[in-house]
Amino acid sequence: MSGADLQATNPQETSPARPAGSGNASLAATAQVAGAVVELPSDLYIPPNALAVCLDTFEGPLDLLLYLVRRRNIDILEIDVAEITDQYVAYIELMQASQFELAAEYMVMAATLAEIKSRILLPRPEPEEAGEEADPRSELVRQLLEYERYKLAAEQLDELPRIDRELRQALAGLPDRRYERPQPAVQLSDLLEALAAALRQAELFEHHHVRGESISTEDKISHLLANLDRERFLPLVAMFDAREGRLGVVVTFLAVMELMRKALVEIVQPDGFGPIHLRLAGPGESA
Amino acid sequence: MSMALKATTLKPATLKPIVEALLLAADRPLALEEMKSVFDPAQRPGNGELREALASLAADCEQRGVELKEVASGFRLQIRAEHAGRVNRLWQEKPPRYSRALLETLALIAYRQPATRGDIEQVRGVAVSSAIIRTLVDREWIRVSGHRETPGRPELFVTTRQFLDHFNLGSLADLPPLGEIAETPEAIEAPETPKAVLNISDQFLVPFFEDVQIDDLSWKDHQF
Amino acid sequence: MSMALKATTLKPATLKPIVEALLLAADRPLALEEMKSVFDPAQRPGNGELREALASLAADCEQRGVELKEVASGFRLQIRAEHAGRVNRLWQEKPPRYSRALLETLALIAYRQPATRGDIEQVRGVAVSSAIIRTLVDREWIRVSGHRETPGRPELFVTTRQFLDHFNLGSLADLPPLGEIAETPEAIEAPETPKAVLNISDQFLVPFFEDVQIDDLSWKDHQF
Repeated sequence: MSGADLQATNPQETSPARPAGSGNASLAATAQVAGAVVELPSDLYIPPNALAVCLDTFEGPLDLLLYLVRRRNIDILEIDVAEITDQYVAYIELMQASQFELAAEYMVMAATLAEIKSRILLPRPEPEEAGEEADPRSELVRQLLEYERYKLAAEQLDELPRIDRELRQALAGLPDRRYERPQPAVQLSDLLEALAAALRQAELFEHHHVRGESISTEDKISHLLANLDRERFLPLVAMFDAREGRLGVVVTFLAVMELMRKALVEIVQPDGFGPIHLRLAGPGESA
Repeated sequence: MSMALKATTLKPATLKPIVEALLLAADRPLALEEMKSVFDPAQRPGNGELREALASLAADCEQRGVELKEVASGFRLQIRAEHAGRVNRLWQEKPPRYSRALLETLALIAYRQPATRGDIEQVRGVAVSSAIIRTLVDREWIRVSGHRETPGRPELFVTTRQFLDHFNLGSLADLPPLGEIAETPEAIEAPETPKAVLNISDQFLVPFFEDVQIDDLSWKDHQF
Repeated sequence: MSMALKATTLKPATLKPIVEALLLAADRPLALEEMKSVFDPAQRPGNGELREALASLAADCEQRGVELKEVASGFRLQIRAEHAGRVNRLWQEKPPRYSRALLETLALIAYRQPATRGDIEQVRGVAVSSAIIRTLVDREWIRVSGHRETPGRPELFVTTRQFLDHFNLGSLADLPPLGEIAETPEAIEAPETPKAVLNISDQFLVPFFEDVQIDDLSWKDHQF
């Protein structure tokens, strides 16, 4: 990717010059109807290749979270989970809207964040014992701090002077041909063995290529919307399909969270800790 | 008889150029034992004499383009880092750059060894790519030292002497210290975040791309 | 303007260690022009200054294990002949070995030639280190035969006459067919999965020989 390529995709460079009807206009349109849109506009003004750059830049959900935390200059110990969750979910939605196959880890993290958020928001039963209840954020904070340690360690490692970059082995010539530096003896069989090994490896490589799972939050949202109707409450547990495995559960959960955030569904929990039900939000209530 | 033997041992002034010749002939660091092995038994210097010659050679190098360094596998004469810019122009290829994923994986193995892929994944929060492990094994920077006796018997990775040699280290103790716990955040050139915002694009994208110049990608090497 | 340029040129005392660094990094004779090419134009020394630095370096070497020699293709620092005997013993104790990565790279070039680094990386799944290519070129087992006309114009590597000589082959046609490699038990490290081995040859023979037209055998009449 050349600098010019990237520059061209930089919204800061291109958006002011864009004519009406392009990205900026659709952005404004989206803002006006916010709360009523189910999908992100497909003509988002950031081209997918720019997003790819962003995605490649993060080494996973922890790295992305760390970025979100650090760019706000917040102490990790004082994370506002609600805010970070929103930004995080916004980011991965954006990725999905641009047809990126996100690693499942990103989904799992979204679910983890959502869970922490809900535990903070939900009324907690009175603590009976003197023992303090653990902060639901503590595990996440621990993970972030631990990851950051090694991220920094990796940067320090990269800064060490190393052979073939800052340093080179000093070598002088040998005085005459008779004292030519001896070379390793290699038999043809060594060579063939190496080749066979390389080919075997290539084969493994080929067959172990993991395919991204094809459950997207977007599809799941459409699916859930199709199953719900305004008159009827459906139990939350009915939304999950065990056959989709862990990822399916996570994606379904994300989809529900997303529908709630956009006020497209209502959540009803008739009894204190009873089953949770969903139904489509009424027309007047969504604003 | 024993006097004759004594008489033939090498004087420090004689030893030094030999040691230099050995170091400049070998394309790898040389251990003391390797250096000693080239002398006839009668003339073979002791470790003390050899170290003395090496110290004297190191002092001579102060004014030279090379320096004497003791790394994990032994002693090496190496081009000083200050000449890297010009020296690297002798070759077409650029020195290799390693991805953050690779460096983070390597750091985890270096600091936590022995470590399994699972250990690395737990801290990094993402799957370890096989290509990275293979590259590290290929470079001979890591190797499998055994298996952890847990279900699946995962491979345990450790770093090698070649890793220490390559990164100019004498031992694992020379690695930069691992941060105890993350410090208070350094100032990140984050712009004033817009306050009330309506939707994702406003709230997230704009500030995101405001401080991220895609073409400079400075955040890639961000010091968090 | 010319004064400003003058002011930045390097002093002889600064030039000498740089010249030494270049000579000891290159591991081959360097012509004056090559040495000059690594300097920024504003700092580039003239032939006179360079020769002065070289003369001073040569004088310093009087007491050292190396000497400065001017040979046909330029200048080089070389081990003094009097140390040759001891230096040679370094390898009697511990003959160097080639890494598996190097052997795999060589084998892939032999069978796939002409091959780019990308071609090799594709099969091995790992970036090819420049050090490996350099070692193979230095040993004169491979050479660059041209460039592939794709973006980046990557170098095409082929094996040499010396490669054939070393392995006692009359021509590349004498290399065992790939299918045989997979079937020769001693060539296989893990014979417990013979089926997998067969699959390999099935899978790879075709693509491998697709782009090598046996009947044109351009490599056979290669001017090595």
